[in-house]
Amino acid sequence: MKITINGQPKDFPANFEAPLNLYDLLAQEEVIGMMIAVAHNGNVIPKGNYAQIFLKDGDAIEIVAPMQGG
Amino acid sequence: MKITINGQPKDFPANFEAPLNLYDLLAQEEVIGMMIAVAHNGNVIPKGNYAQIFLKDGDAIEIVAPMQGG
Amino acid sequence: MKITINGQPKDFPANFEAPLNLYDLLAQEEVIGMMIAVAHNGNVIPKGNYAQIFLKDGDAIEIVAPMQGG
Amino acid sequence: MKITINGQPKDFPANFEAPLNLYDLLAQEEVIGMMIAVAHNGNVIPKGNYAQIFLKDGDAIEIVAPMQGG
Amino acid sequence: MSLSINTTILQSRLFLGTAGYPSPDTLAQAISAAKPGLVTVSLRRENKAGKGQDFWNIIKGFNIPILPNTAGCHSINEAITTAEMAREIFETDLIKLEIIGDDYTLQPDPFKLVEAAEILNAKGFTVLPYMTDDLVLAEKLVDAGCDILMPWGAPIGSGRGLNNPYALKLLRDRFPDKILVVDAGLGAPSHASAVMEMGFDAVLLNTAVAKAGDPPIMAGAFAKVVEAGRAAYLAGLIAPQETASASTPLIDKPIWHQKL
Amino acid sequence: MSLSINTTILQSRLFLGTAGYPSPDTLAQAISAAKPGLVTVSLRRENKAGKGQDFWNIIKGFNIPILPNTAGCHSINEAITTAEMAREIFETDLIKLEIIGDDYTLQPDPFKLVEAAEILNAKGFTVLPYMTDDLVLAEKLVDAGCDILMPWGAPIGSGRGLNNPYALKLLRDRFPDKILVVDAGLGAPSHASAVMEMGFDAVLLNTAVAKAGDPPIMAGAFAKVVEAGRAAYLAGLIAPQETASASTPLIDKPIWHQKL
Amino acid sequence: MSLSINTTILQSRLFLGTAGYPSPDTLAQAISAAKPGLVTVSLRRENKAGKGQDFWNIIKGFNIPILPNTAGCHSINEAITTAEMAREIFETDLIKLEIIGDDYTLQPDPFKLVEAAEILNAKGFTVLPYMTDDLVLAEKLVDAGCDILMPWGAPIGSGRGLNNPYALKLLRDRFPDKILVVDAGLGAPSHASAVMEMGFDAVLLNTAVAKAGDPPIMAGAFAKVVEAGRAAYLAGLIAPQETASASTPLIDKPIWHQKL
Amino acid sequence: MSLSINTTILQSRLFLGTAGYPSPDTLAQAISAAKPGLVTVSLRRENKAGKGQDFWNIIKGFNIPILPNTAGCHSINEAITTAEMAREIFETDLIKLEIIGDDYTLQPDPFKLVEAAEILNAKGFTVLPYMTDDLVLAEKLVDAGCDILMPWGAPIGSGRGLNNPYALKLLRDRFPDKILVVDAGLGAPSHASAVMEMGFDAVLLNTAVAKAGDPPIMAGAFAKVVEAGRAAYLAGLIAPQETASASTPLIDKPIWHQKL
Repeated sequence: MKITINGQPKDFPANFEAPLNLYDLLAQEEVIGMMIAVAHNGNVIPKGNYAQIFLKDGDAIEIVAPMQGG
Repeated sequence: MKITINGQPKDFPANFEAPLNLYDLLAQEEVIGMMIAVAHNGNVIPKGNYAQIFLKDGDAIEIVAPMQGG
Repeated sequence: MKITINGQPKDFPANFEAPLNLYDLLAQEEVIGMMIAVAHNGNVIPKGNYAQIFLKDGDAIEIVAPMQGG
Repeated sequence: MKITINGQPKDFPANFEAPLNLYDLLAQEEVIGMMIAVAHNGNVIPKGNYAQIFLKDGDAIEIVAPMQGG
Repeated sequence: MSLSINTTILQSRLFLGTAGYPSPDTLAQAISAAKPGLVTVSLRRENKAGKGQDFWNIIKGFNIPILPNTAGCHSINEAITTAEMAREIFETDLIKLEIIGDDYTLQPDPFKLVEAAEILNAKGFTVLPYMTDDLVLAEKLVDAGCDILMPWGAPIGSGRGLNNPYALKLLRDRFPDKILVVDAGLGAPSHASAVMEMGFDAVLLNTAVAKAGDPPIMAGAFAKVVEAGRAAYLAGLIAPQETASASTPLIDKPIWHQKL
Repeated sequence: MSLSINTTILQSRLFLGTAGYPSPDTLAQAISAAKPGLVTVSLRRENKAGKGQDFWNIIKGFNIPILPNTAGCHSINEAITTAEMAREIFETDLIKLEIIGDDYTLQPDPFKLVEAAEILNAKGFTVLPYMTDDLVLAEKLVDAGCDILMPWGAPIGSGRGLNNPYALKLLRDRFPDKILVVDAGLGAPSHASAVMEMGFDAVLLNTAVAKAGDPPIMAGAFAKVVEAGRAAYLAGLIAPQETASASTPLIDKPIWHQKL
Repeated sequence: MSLSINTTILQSRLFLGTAGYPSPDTLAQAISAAKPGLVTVSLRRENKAGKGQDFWNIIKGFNIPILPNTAGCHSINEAITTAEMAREIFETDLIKLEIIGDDYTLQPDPFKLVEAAEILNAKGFTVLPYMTDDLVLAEKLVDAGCDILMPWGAPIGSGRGLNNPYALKLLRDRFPDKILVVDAGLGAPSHASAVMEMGFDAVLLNTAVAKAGDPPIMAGAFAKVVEAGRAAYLAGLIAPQETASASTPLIDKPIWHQKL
Repeated sequence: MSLSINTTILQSRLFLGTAGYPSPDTLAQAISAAKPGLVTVSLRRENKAGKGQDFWNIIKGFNIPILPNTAGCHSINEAITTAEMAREIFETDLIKLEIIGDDYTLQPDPFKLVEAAEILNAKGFTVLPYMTDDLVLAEKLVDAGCDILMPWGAPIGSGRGLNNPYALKLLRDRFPDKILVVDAGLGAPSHASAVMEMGFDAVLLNTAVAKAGDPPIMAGAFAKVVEAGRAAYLAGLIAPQETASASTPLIDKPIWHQKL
């Protein structure tokens, strides 16, 4: 299935026994443990809830971190 | 019947053969011929149409004229 | 003899054996030991030299002290 | 004899019967009739007096005219 | 070149208010002296006493295009009804849209201004909004159909001049094709000249003339500077320099100048 | 009322410099447009080529009183000799006394100015000193016999306007009976108007016109604002307020105004 | 007395931006020198490279309350989503609401600002709107639930100081009980001091420090003047006078003073 | 780096006057708070009542270098005698040379100033002339042997700030190696900061502190801004821009920013 991460579409094998959850995706993206916030299809997902969000084809994920600002 | 003219309520004999029209009222008010504009219940009435507007109890008439302005 | 002190004329007995010197006058004025500067007929007299200045009739003495200033 | 005109030294034949006067010099310089003022050794010479000023070796003549100014 | 609104050519880039003059005569003399491009007027209730008629008799004689205002309006509806009554009475599409947003500064309400402007433009008015100097507001008013904008110089009647020349310059730069008029707050001819030197199309004022020691003379003075300020803008002003540069050339100086 | 110097009535309160114009024609057109009260001129060396004559032929035709200057002088003697040559050639007692105290700002030298003014006044000149805005200097020049003072607005040719309005206002207050002229530094008509609004008697400028995009039009613009600024001063300007005050009265407002 | 937002006591009335420093070290030194009451930060996309983490490691060490901004947002939705992401990541309700209304001046959009502020206040944010100096806008933002207002001094990064001190004074007078912060446009410590002398509660700046020749020293300088300007406001400034008044008294002067 | 005069290192670039405080205690607290580099004092007639002694007992305890002034002097002789008395009493060569040229503005007399400075320098004084902002005057005072110049910001006690920043900037540019101090006319810390940001070496004030609501707090505030303004000057201020430039970078913005 296709999931767009920060604007880049990416392919993931669909696995119907163990559907991909957001936590696993972030783990694959190697951003777990970072100071980040994540939006799933435009909804902000609290840190604790990543594992409860199951992803499906066409989902869009945004991962953001702090940046300098004025 | 009661008609409010520039905020002042005024009594007029109701005459069912010849109902009062706006022109006659303005005539009674002695403002015909003046540089004025008239609103009937908040609607601006073109100069030419005064006679076509028949008044009923509770109507509100505003008569305005030019004034100094900045 | 007349000596003017800060604009006020003052009379002093002339004593020809022991003519009045500036130090004695300042002592009589009770300003010795104060933080002051003294002018004798418009000339500034160094602290140490008061006793060497002998006064004569008509002399003018100015005694000044610090004052607030901007 | 040498006469300096507006800073430029110039030679004139000395003629002892008819010594050179300022008017003749200005005439030779072709400025007569112009809107000018003339200084002879730093002294301003009124228009009317040019012929009365006799020149001698080493004299300095300044001839000025109007110019744009602010 | 004269300024035109719609197809009407205006005889001057000074627009003059008619309020607050010591007497009707003084008002008349001030108008005569100013020969304004527009005169602003307002509306009042009328009765047989005909108070408003005397005023109108003064104004109409001048044959100058009328700019009715919506002064004193706090709501969009007030402003619209006033505008419609004004159009009916003065037979003009021009309306100076004024919606008070604050009673102490009499500053325009940017929010109601945009809504009212949209409605009035839709009703076929030529809207001259009295506005703040806010660029985004200006863009919204243009989007709402306004071809003329009237930012303030300072609060009405304050005579302070230009509180924010930077903002006004910016409006001129960003709306080269709109008619820009500085309305309100000017106190002295030098203020009006500065506005015109920036390239504004016109100036609207009232108090600076009406409350002057001698209104007619002041009116004439403003008329002159508005014209002169416009001419200066078109002629091209010199740019200010940090340092001096001699005007009188230093050539062919006589000898005594070398004696230094 | 016109300004007079000695017994000469001046046709304008704008005095115009003749230097730095793109061409003699432009200069002539600028003078025609400005109709100045005085035109300033300077002196150069002359020879049979007659360079100075062509310039003079332009100026003399206008029949405007001439104000010769001592531009470029650094010493008292230079200034005095220049003044005497100027009096001889132009047959006028008027002299704009200019003694440079600094070559970068071309600012007047207050010290030499006073000495030179004393000497020239004693020689019967009518001295118009180009000065800074220093009050004590002004008093000394008046003591030296000057009835006319010409403080700067800003350095010559800078076009900056008024660097120190406070000092200029003070001069006006303290010398109500002297002729005060702001000379140099002005760049825009609004600057000239501001000067006249303060009650100054006249304005002298050159670069703001000569270096404008279109000098004749700019000359006309300055002439207008100087007149208007003077009129405004006499008419009485309104005083600036911190707060607003409605121009349009809020009486007899129609009903929709009560719908708040 | 220190400034508090909600229940947090701020260690300074200077709020400092973290953008545009020559290096991370300089940023860290500037924060150390300024000891700001708040530091502003923004959001970027993150990936395994962890670019954002390095920046965060600098900031978090200082233990200073974070003020996330919505810089770069043009729409209400962008601003809201950004605010929610910021709240999630920084665990703070504070949000500097910034909605660009014009790409050249980066000026805030007054219209979107009000709508967005309403929504964010409803969602429990403490909204610090970056706004123009418009009084009516201020009233609407207060009505929308804002207890803190951040009017600009001048366009972001311009370093111009205060384009319209009159409007800022007015905001202070009209909102005595709100927290007012001047945000953007300041270039020099004297600007910041002037803001505090007017009675503003704090100053937010970034470019004036980040782009200074020596950012840490400049940061310290701004911190000092903000404190001093506040103290001066509380101590009570003297009122400017038109005329002079001697500081040194003229009593008991020695005789040579009478020799006049 | 600290400022030194002759070989004395001053602890601050703020010089403080001692006149016009509500009470001797307040004066003492103000000095404690300001820790000024110099304190200015004057002279009065003394008698056995010892009025001057009490004042002196307050001052001497602080061990701060004394700057005696010649306040109230109208003539060169007065100034010289006062200076000599001051040197005798305070055992310092420093003298603030003040010769009044006008009783209303208390402005310095440029002419007497130069003469008196020459004489006092010849007598071995270190002369700190209180002067106008005139460049030519400054050159003459330097020629007269002054290494320190103290131009005014505005008339004494007026609290107006800087009447002519252009002239002050020019003095700084033209005398990079002299000690330049702005003396008189400052009213607010922002004024003092602006002076220091221009690169002046120090600030002298009195009324702005003495007549403040709370003089000691105001004294501390001025001390801080003078330090900060100096630091900012050395750190290098950003240059003001006409337009805006984003502080927050617009890179890697999340998707909702593309939803435009």
